[in-house]
Amino acid sequence: MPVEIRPRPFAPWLELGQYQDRHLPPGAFGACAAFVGSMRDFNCGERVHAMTLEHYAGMTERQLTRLTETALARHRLIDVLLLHRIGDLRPNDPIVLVAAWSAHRADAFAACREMMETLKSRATFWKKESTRGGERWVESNTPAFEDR
Amino acid sequence: MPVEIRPRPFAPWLELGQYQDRHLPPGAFGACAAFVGSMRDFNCGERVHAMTLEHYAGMTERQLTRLTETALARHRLIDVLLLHRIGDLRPNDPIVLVAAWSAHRADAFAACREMMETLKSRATFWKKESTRGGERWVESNTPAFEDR
Amino acid sequence: MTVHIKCFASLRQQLGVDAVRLEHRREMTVADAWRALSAQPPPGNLLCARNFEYVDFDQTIADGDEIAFFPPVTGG
Amino acid sequence: MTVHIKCFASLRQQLGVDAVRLEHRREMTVADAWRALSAQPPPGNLLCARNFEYVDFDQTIADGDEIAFFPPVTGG
Repeated sequence: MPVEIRPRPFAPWLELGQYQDRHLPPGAFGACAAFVGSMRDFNCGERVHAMTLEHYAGMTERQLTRLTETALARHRLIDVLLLHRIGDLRPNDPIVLVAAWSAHRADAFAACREMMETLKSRATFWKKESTRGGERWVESNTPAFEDR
Repeated sequence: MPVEIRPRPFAPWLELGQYQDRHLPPGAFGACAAFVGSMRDFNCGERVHAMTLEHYAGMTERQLTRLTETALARHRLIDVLLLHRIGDLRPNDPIVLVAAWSAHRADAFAACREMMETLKSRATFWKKESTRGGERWVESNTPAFEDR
Repeated sequence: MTVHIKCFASLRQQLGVDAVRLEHRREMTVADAWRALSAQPPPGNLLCARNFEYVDFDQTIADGDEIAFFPPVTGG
Repeated sequence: MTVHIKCFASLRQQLGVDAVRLEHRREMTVADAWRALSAQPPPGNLLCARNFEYVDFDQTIADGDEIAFFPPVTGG
């Protein structure tokens, strides 16, 4: 159940495939649910051309590790993977990868979704966006079930 | 919104990444939820060493296309991707890839999950497993929310 | 009229029927097509499609239709 | 006793405080630590952690603790 904070750009789908090939027992998992969050070039009505992701080193790792442990305790999972970017990002850069492997799909889906919601509400990351009008801190994340 | 039926093994995470790089507008999507179903080497208490996936050519394509169209109509999606294997499989071989891209995560998560459930209950595929005791048709898929 | 009938998966193996062409004089339903195929009553979980769309057993068949019978699907 | 205080994101910029060491004679709560940091009442959405765990403002602080103040998180 690796949890990593990445200071450099990463290729989430490539890493997911590689991790699965190297670390998951072949034939044991029937399901993998995965989510990748990426930087959009538009937010709150404005063009965004860069972003900085700050975090609370020491606390973030604990929160992320705990939320993967909770997922493993609550669902019948074979493994999970969680990568999160920090530092200076450009539009289209991946921000987060969350993946869960299980025998059957219900566990993987539920765990992936729950990990993302807990990460969004608890993990100590903060986004600062660069727009034409200057820099601004993102005030809050979109809620889980009405984020349109 | 490509929908493809694949007679040969494929690498779902690699294809997902390549499709995203080539076809999704950079910076437009903030979320991608994906699911991969793979062949397990164990089912209903028995070792499974091979599987054949039969389908109803002509009807399957319609069902898959319709379920992606329904997802695009019901949720605010940027794109979807659906690949499904047929033919002779070995344990660990990918069976299905479903992915949905959206601006915000709720749409991608819901669409990915719904597409998988509709596929499982409506798409005209049938699994035949090879075990020590011979060949057997899988009688039914696991239900959506209690498949332990 | 001519009706094309297909069977899939375990049903195909049980009936020993892959695809068959049925000639019929009068209007018929999907249930009639089943009776032409097998003397047994249809299994409780039997599904059927008319021209690649799921239908009920009381659906009327038209000339040239493709009717398919199959067990519950197990893809994904 | 010694308390290490950290601030993050918009709060760090508003207060102009990144990390600060506080010396205090008596037992204190997280709310006391905030008052030592700023004359303003805490923002309604302010979050705080003690030794890397979320805590309420009435939590008592022990010698050597790390206390952090920050706005709502926006990762993922």
